[in-house]
Amino acid sequence: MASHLLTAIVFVPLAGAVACALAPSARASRALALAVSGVVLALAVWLVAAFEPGAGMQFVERARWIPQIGAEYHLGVDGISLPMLALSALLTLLAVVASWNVSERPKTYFALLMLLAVGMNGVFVALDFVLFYVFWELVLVPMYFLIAWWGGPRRQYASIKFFLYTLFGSVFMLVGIIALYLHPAGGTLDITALAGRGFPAQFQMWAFAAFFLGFAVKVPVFPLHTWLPDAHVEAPTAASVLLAGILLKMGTYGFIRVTLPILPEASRAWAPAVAALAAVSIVYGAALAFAQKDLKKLVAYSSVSHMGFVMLGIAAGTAEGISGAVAVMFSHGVITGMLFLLVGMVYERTHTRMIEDVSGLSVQTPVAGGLLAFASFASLGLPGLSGFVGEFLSLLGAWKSELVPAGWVVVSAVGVLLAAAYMLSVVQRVVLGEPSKAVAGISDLSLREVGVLVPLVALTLVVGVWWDSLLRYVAPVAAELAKRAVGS
Amino acid sequence: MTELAVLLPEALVIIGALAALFAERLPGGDRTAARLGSALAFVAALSVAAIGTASPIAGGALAYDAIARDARLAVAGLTALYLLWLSGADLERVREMAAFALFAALGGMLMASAQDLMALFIAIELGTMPAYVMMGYERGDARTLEGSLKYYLLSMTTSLVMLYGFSLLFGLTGTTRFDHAGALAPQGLLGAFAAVFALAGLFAKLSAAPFHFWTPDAYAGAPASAVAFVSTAPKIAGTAALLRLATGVSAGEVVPLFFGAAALASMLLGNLGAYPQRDIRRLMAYSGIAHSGYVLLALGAGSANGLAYAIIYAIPSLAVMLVAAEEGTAVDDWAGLVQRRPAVAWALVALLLSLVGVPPMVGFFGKLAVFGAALDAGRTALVVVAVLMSVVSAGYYFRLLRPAFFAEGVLEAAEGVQRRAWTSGAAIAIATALTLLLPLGLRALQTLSGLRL
Amino acid sequence: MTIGAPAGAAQFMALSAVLFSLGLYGALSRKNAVMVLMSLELMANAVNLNLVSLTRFVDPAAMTGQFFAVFSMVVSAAEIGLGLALVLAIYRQKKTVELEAMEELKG
Amino acid sequence: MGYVALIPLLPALSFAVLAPLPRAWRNWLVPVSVAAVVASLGLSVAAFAATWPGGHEAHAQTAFEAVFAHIGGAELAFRLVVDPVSALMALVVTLVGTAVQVYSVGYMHREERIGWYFAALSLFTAAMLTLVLADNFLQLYMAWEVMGLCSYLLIGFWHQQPGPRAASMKAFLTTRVGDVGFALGLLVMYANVGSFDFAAVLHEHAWQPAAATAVALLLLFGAMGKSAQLPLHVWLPDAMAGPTPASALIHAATMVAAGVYLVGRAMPIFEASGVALTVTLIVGALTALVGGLLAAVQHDVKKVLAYSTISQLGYMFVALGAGGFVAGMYHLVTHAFFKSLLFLGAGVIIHAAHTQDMREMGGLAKHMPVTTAAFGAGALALAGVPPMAGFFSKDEILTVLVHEHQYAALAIALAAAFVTAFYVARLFFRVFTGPPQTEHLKEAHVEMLAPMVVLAAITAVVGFAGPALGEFLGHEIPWPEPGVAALSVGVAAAGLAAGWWVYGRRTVVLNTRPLKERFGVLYTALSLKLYFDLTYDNFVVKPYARLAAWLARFDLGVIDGVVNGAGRLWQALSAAGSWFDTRAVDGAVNGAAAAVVASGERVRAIQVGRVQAYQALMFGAIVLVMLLLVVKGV
Repeated sequence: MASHLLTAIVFVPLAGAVACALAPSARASRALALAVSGVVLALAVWLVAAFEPGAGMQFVERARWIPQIGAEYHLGVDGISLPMLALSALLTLLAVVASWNVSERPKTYFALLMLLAVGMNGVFVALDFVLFYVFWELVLVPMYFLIAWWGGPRRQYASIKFFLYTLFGSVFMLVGIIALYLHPAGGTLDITALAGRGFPAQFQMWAFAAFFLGFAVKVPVFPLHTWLPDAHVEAPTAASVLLAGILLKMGTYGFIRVTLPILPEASRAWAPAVAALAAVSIVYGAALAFAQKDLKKLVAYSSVSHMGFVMLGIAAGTAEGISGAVAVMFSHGVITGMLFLLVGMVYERTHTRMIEDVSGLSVQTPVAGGLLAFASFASLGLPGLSGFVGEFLSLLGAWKSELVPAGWVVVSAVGVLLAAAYMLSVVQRVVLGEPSKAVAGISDLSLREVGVLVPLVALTLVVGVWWDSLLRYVAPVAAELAKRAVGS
Repeated sequence: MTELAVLLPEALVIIGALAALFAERLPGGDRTAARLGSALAFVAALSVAAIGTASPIAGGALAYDAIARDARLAVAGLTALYLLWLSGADLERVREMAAFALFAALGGMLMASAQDLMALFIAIELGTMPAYVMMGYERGDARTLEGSLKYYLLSMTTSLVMLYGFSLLFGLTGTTRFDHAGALAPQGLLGAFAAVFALAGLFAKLSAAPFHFWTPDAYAGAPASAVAFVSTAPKIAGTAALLRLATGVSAGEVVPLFFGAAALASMLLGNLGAYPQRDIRRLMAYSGIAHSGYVLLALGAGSANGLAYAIIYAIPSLAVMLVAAEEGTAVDDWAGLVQRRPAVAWALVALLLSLVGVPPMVGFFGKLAVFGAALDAGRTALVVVAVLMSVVSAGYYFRLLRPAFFAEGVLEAAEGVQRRAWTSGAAIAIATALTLLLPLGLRALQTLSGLRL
Repeated sequence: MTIGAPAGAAQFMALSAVLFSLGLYGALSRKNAVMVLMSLELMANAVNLNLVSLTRFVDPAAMTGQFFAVFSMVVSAAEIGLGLALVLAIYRQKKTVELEAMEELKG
Repeated sequence: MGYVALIPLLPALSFAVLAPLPRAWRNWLVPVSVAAVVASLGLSVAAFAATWPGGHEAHAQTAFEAVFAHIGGAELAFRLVVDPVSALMALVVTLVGTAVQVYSVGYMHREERIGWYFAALSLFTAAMLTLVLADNFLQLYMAWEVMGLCSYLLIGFWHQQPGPRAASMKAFLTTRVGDVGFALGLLVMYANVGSFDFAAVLHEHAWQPAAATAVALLLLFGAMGKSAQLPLHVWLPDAMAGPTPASALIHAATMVAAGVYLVGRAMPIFEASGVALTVTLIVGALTALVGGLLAAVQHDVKKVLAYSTISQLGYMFVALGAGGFVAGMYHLVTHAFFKSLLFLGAGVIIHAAHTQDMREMGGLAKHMPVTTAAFGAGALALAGVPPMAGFFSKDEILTVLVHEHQYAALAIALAAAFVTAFYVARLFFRVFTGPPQTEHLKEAHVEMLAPMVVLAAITAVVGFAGPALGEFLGHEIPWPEPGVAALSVGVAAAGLAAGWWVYGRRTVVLNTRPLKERFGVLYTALSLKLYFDLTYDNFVVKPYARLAAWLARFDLGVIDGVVNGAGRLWQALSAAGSWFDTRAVDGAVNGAAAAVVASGERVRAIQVGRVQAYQALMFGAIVLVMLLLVVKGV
């Protein structure tokens, strides 16, 4: 079993999707989804327990697939994919629980969630480019339907925009993949084997541009980010959680898994530009978050800002920077997940997401208010909570790196201040104060809802205090990447 | 006689066609005729697979290599699928439709193996003439007749241009055989002209721009049930023929230049033209133009991957048109499809995604093959256009999904739901299964070998 | 070229080209569908001329061109028949065979 | 020394216990918080006693160590280390913390959310103790930020009112401006040294002047935010919107002094830079004077104290800037005691008078003798009158300035001292003397008085411990030199006298306007009678008031305005950005989509529906290809 653990983690949800779709009743479908995501999380925990930090690619599975083009069924995890896989398993389970009361087409809904899980888990373990791409695109369809069917008023626009944007990026990634494969120095679709092949610099530059388009749309990096706020605002809560928590990370994961090791020279050459975009994303996202009137849109723009820190760490290419990037990926998934869940829970009660309509949560609903404040402070990077870990390390790595101009690091550091500005304005206007009309009379969180949030709160605290709980997996790989690929 | 054993599939198809045409008193009538044809076409497809590759026959006029094998398999298989659907369709004169489809299939299968100008010409005409009839199937409808006449006139014109090209090729090279690369490569400017004429005719068969004008009008006039067949199986055969002929006439700069220009024009005109369409037939016509552009992209790079792409794209295309034949040809006719026929609606998702080229659907592997071939030939700019246009295509394909899934305020018109024959569901299901499962069996497609290791 | 001298391949090809172009012109300019069909027939005959005449110059023994021309003629006849049937059907519907009356499908 | 780990841990546990509980339980468990801080105090005393004998010669002892991260070859650890400075700071923090918590039991007992208040105080105490016991800059920074959170929570304790809500946000954001500098300082430090540990950064690394200047200035910037130094001081007066005891602990005694502590700890870097020291001196001197001037025109009791705190912190920076680390620390310690005392006294006063405006107060002395005495002790200490602690530490700072020949700074410091004495007198006389304006004045409860008395006693005696403390910290603190002492006392006395002349001399506050309206002629006579007052008013008070008011306006209009204006500008920019995002960035994409649709319509236009047009187009295309072939020449 252990040797097929990854296959199980990826494909158990597929069976779950079929089962959910064919379940005799909505309740059965829901229970199945819960059971399946529970099993996947258990498997993921098993994986984490059995994982040996610093021992490279593990649980590798290989089989022939399409020999004509050399595509293989090739899975494996290392210290960078492991946390993301675990996070994906956790957030999927929480998404199922958070969607407990879905009344419209529940069977389809849970089937789509499970299908989404297949793609998300698959992306983080695929080591063959074709397989990677398959999982990458597989994510689009269920997410499209989740937004387009269970979303807000402008869901049609938002969902198709999401689909087309990401498709736009990914087709360029496909071109990049084919180019690597066709190049004399390449000739394989094995992602790990392509590392350090020494592609000519000129070729790397072009290939990097293709991959950059693919990944940057997903991240999203300014100015390719405009699909994100629309998608988030319209998406149902669970979809927002998974979108922000996992889907965005696929982009940055791609940079770490693909461009850094395979196109090191281009990564170096493009680093100043990437860092500049990262810094602009940070400040720009923060600025726009500050200007938002819709709570969900604010969180969405804050994601643009936070993902900028990931890009900054990746551009730095230092051990600290890459570790920081992965740490932000993880903690942003946890914290933003929390924020979206809370916004959703508040929305269910008040039927508004407008900041001006909601205030005094801490008076009316102390648990919800307190948790929202907690998540806000985690998001603005308060030390002791996980948000700080990655952002600090990213900045540290970027400053240390010779590739990133110091000015961009300073700009990014200012982003930390701006994050405080928009998050505190949320706390000030929504959590604090006298309860507004919409808030008056609403009930506090139920036990189920608290149960959804508690694991995330716990992770935020544990990672924030004991950084190594996350970094012991990440740091060895990051150091290796920094040394071998970027040479700094 | 043993040599002629490779023609067993064609023989089966002829039997089916004749049976449908003449056996008016078959028990079960038209339906039985279509089912018999379907079964025979299916057996034909199986026998193509069983026979595999063989040496050329008829003095070298007909080749039975991998190209022929894959194309014939696909044509026969698609015809079987189409006839299966037809056998349960709520249409009149199904028997005649079945017969014409089988004749067209026969022409297509011969086209796929023809490597002689004469054989090719006859095969093309054998494939095209039944198509005229099918497209003019609704004899009482002025629009159908108009579309059909346009199809006929434009097709004739291009056929004659092609034939004129053939005659020049023959005159310049002294042979009609194109059984190896450059076998029919004429010299000089006149030779280049001849090649252009000859290829233009085949471009028109594929409805590649700028010879695509007949397509939207003819499709929009014809019944969707006819378009379903005419827009798919013959194109596979046309691709195979074009592949052979292009190899045969590979005269200097002509092929890459002409193919590149046509591919570019097709991708742009097809994808952009499809965007504003509200009639599914017309939309699929433009989408077909676009896909022909991708096919030409690969063929122009000298890769057989174009054939694989043509096959891969024909499957979902056929199924989508079958849905249109059942549910209506206006985009809005599909409103509320997910309530009426959820399985069909979800099948459409897979089919349309395959057309977009999203994995894990087979369409993705088709795009992979085409882009790979073109990149390998250094046609990066064309690939970038292709890639951009495939994103555009997602836009209009999703427009088809939108009413099917998200139509607001559609009543659950339970009483209006027709009982469909099991065959209609089965045909769509098989097509969907193929788009989903074909990736697992891709290694069977030998033509998909342009991506070399 | 002197009058009375046996014609060469080029002359035949030129004649064929002229015929083809005339047919093409007709097909492009005639308003009447029947006239267009006749023009197409002219184009077909240009092809046949080519085939038959060029055989003499490239491979007189094999008579490939003649065969080809026979096939071509048969097929053309069938096609024109089909075309006339279509035009007839249209005439029954619209009481006209002017091509201008057939511009309903577009876009 | 393992028990040292308990010093921050106990308050932290108290927070961990209180915070997640429902409100009723939390309120019921308030004693847990008090008990925790008392226990921490006991342990701090023990730690202090254990460190005392060896003094500065004793090695720093690591009481607790936990490595929490390995990055790029460096280990990041959480360590609690006891050396004389940290032992002293821990003692001060727990002492003031205990006093404030005991006081708060009385002060806050009517509050519905008293449990939350104590939880926040506990977290703050834990963070501050973690900060002073840290042996590396990263841990210090992290604790520093957590303190900022607590400060935010406590300022905004009455968050239903808009004032505290706005003030809390302003405080957090303004200090975070400084924190960005601090964080950048850490980045530069790590890039140069590869570690955050005090030992490595301060002692083992040979600093290049340029790098040292960069790090030192960035750290100083952080310290300026936290310690409310010009121009980042604007948040502190607003922070007075929080509960008074919290102000006493956080915004007077401990947190705001963390900046001083940081600069003190990082002294070797500042010394390696040189420039940074000068900057520190300038910042401190300006703040000391401006803070004092502003304090003198405030009417709100707490704001007077807030500006006073700003000014006194400026003093400490002056000491540090002159290289007098121990003098700075000494003033930090004494200031912690007497300023928290003053705040606690202010709390009692506010409770009694039901107002914070000193114009509406008066005559409290008669009814509240204990408070008056304790407050008086604090006031004298602040004014720098011997034998109160403030005199000794201020004198030490002046001595350092004399020794370092910083005469300009000395002059400013003396001017500030004069102003300080003046506003102290103004405050005291306005509040405690004159006619009572409030009825039912009565003395506070014992749990409020006791901490004040204890703090007053410490204020009275701790000054005499100076030399011993100097010995302990490793730098001599001499007894006051007669010359400097005389100067300092003289200035203080002058200030007090001036204050008394203006505010204390009169026993009746005259409201002249009704008189002026009714008896116009008589008014002139009265005004003639008040000729001296008018003279002083016109030639001393008013110009001074105008100057101070102008400064206040400057502060509000320019510096605060810059901050607020930056906020507004930011808001405007954000809105513009939002527009830009929808129109331009998104618009480009939507534009592309529109272009697709438009081109689609173009393509449709080609499809005219006429067969012969199609044929013409096709042949046109063929002819084009033929022409191309001709041109290219096959």
